[in-house]
Amino acid sequence: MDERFIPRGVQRAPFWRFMAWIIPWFGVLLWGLYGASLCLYEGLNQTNMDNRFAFGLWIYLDLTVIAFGAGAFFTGFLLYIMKRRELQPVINTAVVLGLICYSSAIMVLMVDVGQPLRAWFTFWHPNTHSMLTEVTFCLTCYIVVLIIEYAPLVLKNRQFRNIPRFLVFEFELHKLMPVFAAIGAFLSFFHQGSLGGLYGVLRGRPFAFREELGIWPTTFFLFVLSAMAAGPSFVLVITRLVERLSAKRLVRQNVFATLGKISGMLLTIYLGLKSVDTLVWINGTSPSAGFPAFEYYQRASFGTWILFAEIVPFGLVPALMLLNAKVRNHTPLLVTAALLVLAGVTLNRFVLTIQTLSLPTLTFDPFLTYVPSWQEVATFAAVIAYGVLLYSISFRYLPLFPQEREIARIER
Amino acid sequence: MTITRSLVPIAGLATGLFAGWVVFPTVLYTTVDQPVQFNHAAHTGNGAGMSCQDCHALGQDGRFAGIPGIHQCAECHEEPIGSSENERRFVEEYVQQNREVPWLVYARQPDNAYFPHVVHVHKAKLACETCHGKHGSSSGLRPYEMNRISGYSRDIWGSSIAGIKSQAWDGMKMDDCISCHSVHNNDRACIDCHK
Amino acid sequence: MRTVTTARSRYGMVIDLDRCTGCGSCTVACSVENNIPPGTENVTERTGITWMRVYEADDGKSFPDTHSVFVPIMCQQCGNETPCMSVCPQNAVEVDPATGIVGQIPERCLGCRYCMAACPYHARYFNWWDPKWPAGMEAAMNPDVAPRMRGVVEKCNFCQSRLHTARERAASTGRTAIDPADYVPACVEACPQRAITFGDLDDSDSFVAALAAGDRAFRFLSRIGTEPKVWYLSSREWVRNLSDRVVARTRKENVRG
Amino acid sequence: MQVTRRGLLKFAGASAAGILFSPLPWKLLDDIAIWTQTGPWIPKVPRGPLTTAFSTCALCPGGCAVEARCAGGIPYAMRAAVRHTAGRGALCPVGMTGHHLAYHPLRLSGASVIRRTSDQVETDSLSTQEAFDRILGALNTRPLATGVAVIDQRPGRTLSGQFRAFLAQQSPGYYIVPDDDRLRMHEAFSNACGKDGLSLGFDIERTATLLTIGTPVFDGWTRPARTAALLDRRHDARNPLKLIHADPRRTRTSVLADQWLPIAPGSETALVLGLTNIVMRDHPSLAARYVADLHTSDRRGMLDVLSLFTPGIVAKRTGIPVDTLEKVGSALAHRKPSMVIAGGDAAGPIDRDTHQAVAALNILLGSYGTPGGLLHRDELPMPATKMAAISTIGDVPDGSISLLIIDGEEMTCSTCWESIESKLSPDGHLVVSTSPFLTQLSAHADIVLPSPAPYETAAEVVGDPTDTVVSLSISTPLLPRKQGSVEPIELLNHLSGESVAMQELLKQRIALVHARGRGMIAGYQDGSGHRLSEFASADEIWSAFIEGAVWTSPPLHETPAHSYTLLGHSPNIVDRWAARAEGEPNGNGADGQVILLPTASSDAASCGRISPLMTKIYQESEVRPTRAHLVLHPDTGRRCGVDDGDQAVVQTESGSRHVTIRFSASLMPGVAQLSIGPDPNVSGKKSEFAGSDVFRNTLSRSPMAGVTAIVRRA
Repeated sequence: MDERFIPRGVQRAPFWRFMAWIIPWFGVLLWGLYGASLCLYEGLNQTNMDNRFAFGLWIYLDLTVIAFGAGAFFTGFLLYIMKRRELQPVINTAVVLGLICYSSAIMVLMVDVGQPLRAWFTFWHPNTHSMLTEVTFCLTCYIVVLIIEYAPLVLKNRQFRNIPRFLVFEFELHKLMPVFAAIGAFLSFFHQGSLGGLYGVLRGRPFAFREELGIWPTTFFLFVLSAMAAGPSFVLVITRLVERLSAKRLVRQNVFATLGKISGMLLTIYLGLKSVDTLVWINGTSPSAGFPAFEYYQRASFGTWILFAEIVPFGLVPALMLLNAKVRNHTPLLVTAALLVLAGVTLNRFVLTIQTLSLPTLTFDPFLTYVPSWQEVATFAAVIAYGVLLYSISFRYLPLFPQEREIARIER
Repeated sequence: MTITRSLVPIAGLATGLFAGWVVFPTVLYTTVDQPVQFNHAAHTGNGAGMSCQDCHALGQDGRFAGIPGIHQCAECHEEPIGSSENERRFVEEYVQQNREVPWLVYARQPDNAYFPHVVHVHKAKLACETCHGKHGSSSGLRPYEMNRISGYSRDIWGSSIAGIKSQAWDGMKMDDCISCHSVHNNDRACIDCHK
Repeated sequence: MRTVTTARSRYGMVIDLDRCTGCGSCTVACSVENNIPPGTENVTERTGITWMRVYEADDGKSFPDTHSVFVPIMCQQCGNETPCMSVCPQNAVEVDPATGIVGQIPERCLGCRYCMAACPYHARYFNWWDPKWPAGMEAAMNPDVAPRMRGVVEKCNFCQSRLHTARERAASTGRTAIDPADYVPACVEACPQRAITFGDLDDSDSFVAALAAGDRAFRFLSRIGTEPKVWYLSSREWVRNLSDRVVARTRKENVRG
Repeated sequence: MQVTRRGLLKFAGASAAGILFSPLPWKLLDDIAIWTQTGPWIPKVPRGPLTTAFSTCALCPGGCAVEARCAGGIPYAMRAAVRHTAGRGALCPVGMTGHHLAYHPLRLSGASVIRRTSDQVETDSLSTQEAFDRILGALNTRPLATGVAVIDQRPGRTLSGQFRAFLAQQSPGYYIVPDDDRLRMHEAFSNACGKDGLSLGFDIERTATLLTIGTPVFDGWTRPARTAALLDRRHDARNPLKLIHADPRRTRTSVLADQWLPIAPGSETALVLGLTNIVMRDHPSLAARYVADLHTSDRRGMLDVLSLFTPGIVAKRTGIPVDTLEKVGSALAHRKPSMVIAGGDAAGPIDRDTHQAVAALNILLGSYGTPGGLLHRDELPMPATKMAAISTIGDVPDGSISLLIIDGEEMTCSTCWESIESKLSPDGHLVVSTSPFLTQLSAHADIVLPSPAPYETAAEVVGDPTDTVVSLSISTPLLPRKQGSVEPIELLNHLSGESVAMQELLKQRIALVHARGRGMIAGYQDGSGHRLSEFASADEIWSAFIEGAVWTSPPLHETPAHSYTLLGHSPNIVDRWAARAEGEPNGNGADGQVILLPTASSDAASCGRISPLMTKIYQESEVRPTRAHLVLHPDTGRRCGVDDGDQAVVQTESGSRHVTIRFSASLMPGVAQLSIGPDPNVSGKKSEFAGSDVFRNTLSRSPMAGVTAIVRRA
């Protein structure tokens, strides 16, 4: 039915199966859009956020998806700038994932702010001291870069390729790709860092506050590193997931191994720095602000296990696994390790966004908990549905995996 | 043929420019007539010889009284002065019924803007005309132009849709306040002018 | 050419916790003065707007040995590294150089709530709902203060409208400086126990400066280094120890503010 | 020329570019941003000349002087008139928002008939004349041997006198006042002194040792100015005040007192008698002076019963250690002047026997008639003659009322509908309420005649009944009176066929005050005092009153009686007192059982309607508890199987209520505190009048005794 749009030489599921896959996700998207529109129309009273939990599920989601989306800039950086040609087979999928992650983060942010119609004030009256200004500027620029990076991919669609002008345009864009990759890497580097800085600068929240290195708090660098470690893992996990779902080999094993190796190396560096940072914070930063660090971990569900989990099972273990060549060549173990990396980053973002806000500051403050409302969850679900839909459509109609045809030919 | 082809984008451009520069301003503003006509010139200068402060006074505590209440008009206009229809209607509908006239104030800033007349008149020694132009010598009240979206009077934005200021008093946006304050005041803060 | 330089002051407040009875007059007077609308039906202490809020704090002991104190908390008007100001992406928060007042500009605010996460005193409040008064009650709104819209953050600004009024009064009498008696925030005026003192901390003759320099004075979370301009007084040591967490305290469970 | 797709695209692209080079998108962006600031859904502030006006707050009898700031003649903020003698620059949060009540969403817009379904109260409007005629019809055609009654929520006003004069002409006519602690205290003292019609005030400003038995002195019990004076007295260099508060409940007064005696629920009589015992034992001179020398007629009986209240027994009963009791007793005996005050809580009065014991202890301590103790108040003259006797609802025979008028909003929760219901005639009755709003009592009426809201009419303020100084002032109207409101005097005129104006009656009373010549008139702005003789006529005083002046009269120096009956004349009081030596079972939380204690702020917010803005302290912060929160000790809560923040049901023999659990380790184990005050959260909703009364029929007991309740998770 839609064969004429499907890239040549690849097998795709019959149209009805594709629809059966798409429609439920589309339903989730609609439900989520309803929830989000309630928040826009009725106001943020539709959420369970409050004056103490000013940030909730959405900010947590933003920080996490943007960390995952780091695969896009980092793969581009490695491929175009560091000339790691072996990553060529996943660059397209990385770009799509990046676009999904970043665009959904921006969409959620638009629901999250109280006055979206005034959001452009940040560009008009920017406060250059604010990490959020940095994030906003970089995000906006980077989403443009991602669209530019995504455009040639769209133009590679079978039907578009019939238009000669598009072909020329795509070719020209391709020549420029290293430039965009460089810009993207630069922007991403900054906003990944600024997202970390977002909490690291909170002097009033000693749980999150960190000493400055240069003009940035240490979390700036830790976020960049952890995002760079998570990005390849995310690309790996998603590619593997798509392989399983479509029952096809899409890239060669060595690509997975490379992604795993990069992830593992960066995670190791990250862990080292994170440990140093944690020790400095426990023994210096926090007590000097009047907060004995052990107090943070005396609260109900937030014991020291959370710090331990972040560093050992979700840090050290996958790092060691990924540094081992045997593990990297054993797909199930490799995927497990990548999932652990992602879990670690997820946990890290959770700790920084949610735990920071639930911990009391004033001595007579209570410890607070927060459960998102269905509208928040729906918006969250909409983002996932949007991602699945965009990826599914891209996968079906665009040549995401250059190696796919080759592998299919060999296997046949 | 090529000429007609290249005409298409030019026509498009022209349409766009026309829509933006001519249609848009007319659609954006709606005009409302004042409830009654008022002749400033007849009251001031060579007319009745009154000054601005006679009607638009500053109170004891420095608060600007704004537009005078109907009781103040009634001091002279208990009975119609002259025979104009407007005057008769004014006296019958407002003065004699002791009803305030719902004037549409050209210079009215929104609730969140704070403008202390006394500070500008007493401390900065500004004349009324600096901000209000020749309103005091006008012989009638022009229709009030209201922005359909923001609800502001057009006088706040200024007569030019492009926001180009032709006179000091043409347009009183925040930027206009700032341009003067940045010259005369070292310590500026939003809360100086916002309430 | 700059012709006018406003006389600089550093407004501050001193609250005597030994006199506060937790009656809530300050909270209500503040809401009346600043056109804070009544809470909606399902509002809670976590979603409401109370620029001035009275907490009950205790010494952590259990019945019958508990000692409690009422602590009114509003924007502490941080003077150094003002946490909320530095994080606002679009300059909707500023520290007035002439008065030291930390101002929040609702018209500029986009409602990202980053400042609320940044404020350790929880003194910032978000408009979760549209501002709404019961029918007819708009007539009882303060004409000197503009109501805020849904989706923005607001907080105490030491009753800036009263500062405006005081400046007008000064200008009308030809004075350059305002009369301290003309500028008194609503909570200070409303406190039946006269527990709150307000004035210029830089004016060494002011009562507030003398109180802030006294032995009974302390500030909350002073070690964070934000230099708040709101001081608290108590002659009870355990109350003064509430200032910082590092003063070791055994916390009993579920202490509510 | 042919229209092609490409041509159209080009045209559209070019016009888009053209628009970009015009102000349209940019100004639109700007205007939309401004629209978010000035949209029509954001209320506009009022405009108009700014003025100030002086008046008196009439929300409670405290009579604080207020200065209203007005815009265009309409008040927008209230503050205390600083230099005024009444108020002295202090206002409570309720008074600060008194001008909001006129806009209360539950305000009645005209005479209404009330329809009650199982869980709902609805109103149908009818004309004032119709309402008058129906009430007059009920008066004229009432069944034989049934009477007319007026429940006066705020006795002592000129209007109260008119009610009493009207009732005196009916047979029978019952004039009913709330059966509160003031009344019971006066009864107890009258019993002990053998004198009737006593009116006493508490001279707390000069007391050195003040023992309060559940009296919420820091919780709206009196004018804020007097509370401030109490705090000042703490720092008095010469004879500082020591405030000891006995109450099983943790309230603001418990927190702020110098010493909190957390007595077991229901043990207040034991505490008072135990302290009496200690005072008599350790200070025989006191005992001799007041009990022997002054020919106390019942010395023997008193001593016998006191022997049952040894410190050991009392310590066991109250849960207060023996040495603490001894110290309190010693402080009362030595740190003079000392005084014991009981009750005064909005949650209901303390029982009569306890008041008798408190009166005895006060007499023993020499507090009665001494500065710093209980002083005789001057009395306000009443212009009416031949008035019906003052009674309480308990004095009225069952089934004897066929027309009942409930005047005003309830100030305390001491009169509950259950106690009234049985007094209504089974052969038909009509209940009329005159309140601007539907409140707990008026919601039970058949017809409501909404009286004007505060500041809409010249209302009389008779002054704080706990004060030794008597005062009279007028709450000057600041707002236009709402169409459809009816002054109670208009109803009275219609029923009695007279036509007296309230203003004239007020002036008559002022003339009587003027004629007596006692007291001072304090000016409205500076509080400057003027002797009554400086005023030529009542009219002149009236004009001063309208500008916010107040008449005050100091306490009378009457010599105390020579002989007392410490046991009063109440039969079998000795037996009843003796029974109090034994403890009642305490709720220990097992099986979810607790002793439920009612709490309420005693100010005008206790039972009536409050400004919608009061959500700030009832709902948006934790300054005052609402009816929605049940507070208990964590141990108690856990034994009941509930945790902090849980939704739970609290059930007593008279009803149940859904609550949110709040833990507080500062509460006495085994008890649970529940507010009976307003809950803006349910204000005006079905649930407000429906089955909410877990304290029904139990408020006649002391609020400190509490009721047994079961708490379980919802």
